[in-house]
Amino acid sequence: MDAALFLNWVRGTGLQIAVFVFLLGTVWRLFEIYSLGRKPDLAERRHVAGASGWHTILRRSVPIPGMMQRSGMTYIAGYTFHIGLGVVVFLFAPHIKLIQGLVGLSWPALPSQFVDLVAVVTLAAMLVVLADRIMKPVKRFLSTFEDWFTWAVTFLPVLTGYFAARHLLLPYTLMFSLHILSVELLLIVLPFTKLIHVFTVWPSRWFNGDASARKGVPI
Amino acid sequence: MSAGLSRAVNVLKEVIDAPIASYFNSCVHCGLCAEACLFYTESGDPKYTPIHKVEPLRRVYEQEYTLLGRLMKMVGLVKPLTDEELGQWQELVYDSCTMCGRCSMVCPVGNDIVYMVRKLREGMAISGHAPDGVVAATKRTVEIGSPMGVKLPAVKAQVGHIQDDTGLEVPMDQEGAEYMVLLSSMEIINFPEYLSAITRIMKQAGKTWTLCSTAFEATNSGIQIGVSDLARVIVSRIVDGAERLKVKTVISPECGRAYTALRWEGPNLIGRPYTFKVQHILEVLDEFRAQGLLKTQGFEEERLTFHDPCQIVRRGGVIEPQRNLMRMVSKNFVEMSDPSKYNWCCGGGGGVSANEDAEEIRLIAFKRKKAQLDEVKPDKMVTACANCRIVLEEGLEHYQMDLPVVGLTEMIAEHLVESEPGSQKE
Amino acid sequence: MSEKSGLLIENLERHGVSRRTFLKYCATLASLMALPPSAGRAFAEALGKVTRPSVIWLSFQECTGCTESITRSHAPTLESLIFDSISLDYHHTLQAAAGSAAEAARQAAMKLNWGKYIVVVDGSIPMKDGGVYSTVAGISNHDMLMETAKGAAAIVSVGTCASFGGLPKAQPNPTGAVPVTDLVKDKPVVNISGCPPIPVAMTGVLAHYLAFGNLPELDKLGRPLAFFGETIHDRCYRRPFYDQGKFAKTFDDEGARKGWCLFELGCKGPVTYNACATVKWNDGTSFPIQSGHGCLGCSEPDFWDAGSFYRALSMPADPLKVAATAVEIGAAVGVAAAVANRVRKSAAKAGHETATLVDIEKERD
Amino acid sequence: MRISNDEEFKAALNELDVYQQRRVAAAFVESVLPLCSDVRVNAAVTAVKHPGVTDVELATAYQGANSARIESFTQCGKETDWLAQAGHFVAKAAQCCVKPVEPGDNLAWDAAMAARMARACESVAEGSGTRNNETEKQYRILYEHLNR
Repeated sequence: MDAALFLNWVRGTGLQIAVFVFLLGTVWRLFEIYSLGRKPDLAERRHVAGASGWHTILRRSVPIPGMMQRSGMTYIAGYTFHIGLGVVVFLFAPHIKLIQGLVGLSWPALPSQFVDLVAVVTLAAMLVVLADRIMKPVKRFLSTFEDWFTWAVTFLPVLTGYFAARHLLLPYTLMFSLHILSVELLLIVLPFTKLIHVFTVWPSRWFNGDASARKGVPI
Repeated sequence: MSAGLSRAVNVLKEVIDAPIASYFNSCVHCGLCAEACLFYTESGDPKYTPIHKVEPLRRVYEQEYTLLGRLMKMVGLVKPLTDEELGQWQELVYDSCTMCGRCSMVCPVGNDIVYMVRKLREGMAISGHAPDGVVAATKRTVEIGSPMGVKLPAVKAQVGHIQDDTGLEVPMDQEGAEYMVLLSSMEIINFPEYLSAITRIMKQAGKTWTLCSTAFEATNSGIQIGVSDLARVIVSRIVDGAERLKVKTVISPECGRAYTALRWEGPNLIGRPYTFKVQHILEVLDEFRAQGLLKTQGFEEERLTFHDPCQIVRRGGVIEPQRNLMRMVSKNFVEMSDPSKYNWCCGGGGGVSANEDAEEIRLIAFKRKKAQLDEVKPDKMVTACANCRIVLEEGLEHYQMDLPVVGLTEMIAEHLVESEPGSQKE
Repeated sequence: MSEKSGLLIENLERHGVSRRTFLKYCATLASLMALPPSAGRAFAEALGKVTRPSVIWLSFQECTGCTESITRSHAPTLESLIFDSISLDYHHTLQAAAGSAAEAARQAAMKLNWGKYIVVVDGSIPMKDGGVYSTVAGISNHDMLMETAKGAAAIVSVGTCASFGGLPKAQPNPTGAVPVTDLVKDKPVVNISGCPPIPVAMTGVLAHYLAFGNLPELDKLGRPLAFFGETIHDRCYRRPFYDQGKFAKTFDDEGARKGWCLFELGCKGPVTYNACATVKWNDGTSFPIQSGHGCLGCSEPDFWDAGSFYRALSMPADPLKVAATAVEIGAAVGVAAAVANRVRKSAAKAGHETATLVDIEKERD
Repeated sequence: MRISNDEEFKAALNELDVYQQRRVAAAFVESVLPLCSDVRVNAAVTAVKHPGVTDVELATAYQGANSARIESFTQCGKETDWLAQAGHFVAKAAQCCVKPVEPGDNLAWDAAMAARMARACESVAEGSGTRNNETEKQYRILYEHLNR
């Protein structure tokens, strides 16, 4: 199985399998989660400006006073790698080309060198987050196999993507294939692990925000 | 599976809903909820991490409401919940959780963890895993009508005493009154000043009000222990009493849990909206102030700070009234760090103060409040929850801090403008 | 048969090629093949002395493109002269003889130089239905190859067809075409892929074999590393545009006119190993990318099936093709799970026994 | 000057200086002292009655009385023992006697109220209706104190 053939498979059937499992799993799990319904709240609602589920979806990204001092690392490293992932995936020329090929949408890209820098920062931030999860007693106490596994599954695509883009370490064809393969692994496991928080975080924040907003408390 | 456990799992299956499912799927084990929970921050023990406290609920959700979960249970990949585990979790779900809601406010993925603790308690209590203190209190509330066994004669005695003091009449069972005042046992027993304050304020505001002989108790131990069926029985008394007396508004007293139980959980317990309004006493006083019906004189000179009871402020939504009222009678009102909705709990709410096993961890948790007070150095602390007051005083006593704690309503009453002399025996 | 069997160096002088030119050629060839300068002199001595080896050129399922390329000579280049120096004993297109005479020539050449001649294979070998799809003088390509290969010193597969199966092997591969390496296992085989391959790659390998008596260093796919060691992308003169993210969007837009990278127009440079970017074609004139068209990846196996030549490398085949079915099945499973949840939840509600004081203090008594 | 209602009672108490107020308050506490068995409360009352009581002694007495008061709160959710609760109010009354004075405070009046509450708790405990004569008793105590 030489490199070009491997790339063809990975880019062809491999990706089709991954997208298939990803879409199937996500739709299935979202149905399964949100089909459990939510009883309407009969208590008389309070109307306070700035208090609603929608506000919380945005506001919850901002740490409340005092939390930065308590665990700034979680916030800083956490947001760095989340934003980094966003930039690398959605503002990198080849990725935009990929998306355009799939759904026809396109938008201007950032220069490749800048995205490379962001990729490096993202990798660093993820390593910091990993170290934090190992060192902090609470995080280690909470961590299950899934936490380490999903970390690796998210880290690999960025790593292989960076090496492929810079044509480093392995021949391009092989590294590029490994990059797509790691993205496929990410797509396949996403709906069945905590990575599904990509989708469920927004309704969760909305439910939380709405429950408090009904009482007139904007959190 | 023992009878208790099957009842527990069945109840949990009833209460698990889409939000809970969404929360369990969103949790990324980041540990931030622990940083917001005073039981962890002051003890440093990771087991007090809020999301860990609802682990049994997560297990039931995963093994009952997800295809993969059920499959894994069938093939033995995951262990079903055991009665013994529920027993182990009693310490986490009751002793070290006041349901203050700070974790829900901080969770970056938006998990409402306190909502889940409230639901998990339904399963814990029904299978006999609730602390003795809380069980006894609930038993007394259901059988006698008050968690501390206060019966009507005792209330009448207090009323008699207050009528002598204030020279004002404390109406009882007055049909058609505008306000129906409820009391919490703590106030009847430990802080009679509350009722006398209400009496004088109502007089000055010129509002008709009444107590209700069949529903004088405001607190709802059913919510604390987590048994909605019992909570329904308890809250129905208030609803029936209010509807019998055809009052417009029921006033929840200076007690955190009474307010959340009556104002926010009540309608859902009885399955229909109320035909009357429910307001916390602070909301009523603030309205009087706004309508100019509450005339006070003089100002407290000392440096005052306000402890925001969780169930009233963050979980209840009464945020501004207390500040307006404080500014009415104090020139030197200083906010603690992390005030109002960000407040830190006194450590005694949600049934923790009624639970002897929680004594030790509660005093450890109080260090958070001590740190806040050391920072702001007040001369006097004001709050609006009878339970908070006692928990705070015990905490201050334990840490040799000499700081008087006063109820806000009581303090307002002390500054009431004496109405025209002679018309009211003082 | 091979009356011109004199020494190579004598031949060259007869054709007006001075010794100095010949030495210069050997030096460039050595540097091209990344050999040390000393190899240049070794080339010169060896090539000078070598008697012209016998070469049997077997043409199977091929389009004669390789032959065109290899014999193309705009000017009297040395490549063609070198060919004069090898005894091309059997080549359908080039030889005068035909029919049974041609076959007889081949048999004679084999007998005369048994064990020393080189077999050059052009085109893939059909295996389906007993190889009936391509025969020479009634003999199937497969049989001819196996028979000829027995006495060969080495086999050189010329072009992607012989090396990897090429066009005949492309989907659906009606003739069951296979490359040489699938059949000949016991002889050293050199694959000079490309559709067609670069002329100098051909002569380079021959010269190396003539001079040193062995084959040059090969990569995993049996291709000489000297010519197939790096990708077109690595040596492409437009690489800086790729690095700056400057891509031509269409073949005649402003970017294309400015010679920007053709990545987005399907260039397969990054995944193709060949020497086009350095050696170039038509005596160093140009190569596909320089002429404004993306590289097709013709020196890689199954490049015909690797998706459209005009779809960017980063473009997957068509993953969304499965999207619809995936969502449908997902929804079906989801709804099934939803119904199951609803049923279980209402069952739990139905089975609800109103809690009493006794329940909550059960553990106590 | 007969005292017949709380208004006059409070006004009269207000006129007294702090030292006088403490002594009258102590008298009020003494009338309900049997309801409380906490030694710190008795110590506070004796300390206040002692003529040459110093501020330091007052402060320590305050500490003791205050702790007695806090420890005797009826714990949330516990069965109410009205007699013990009466003891709590006696402790509260004693605390009022010895607490550091703040502007606008009326120590004696607070002590009187707390003492009355103690008596009310006792009547609840014995179920003997709400009427008790503690108020008149306090008027007499003040009257005797004023006219000694």
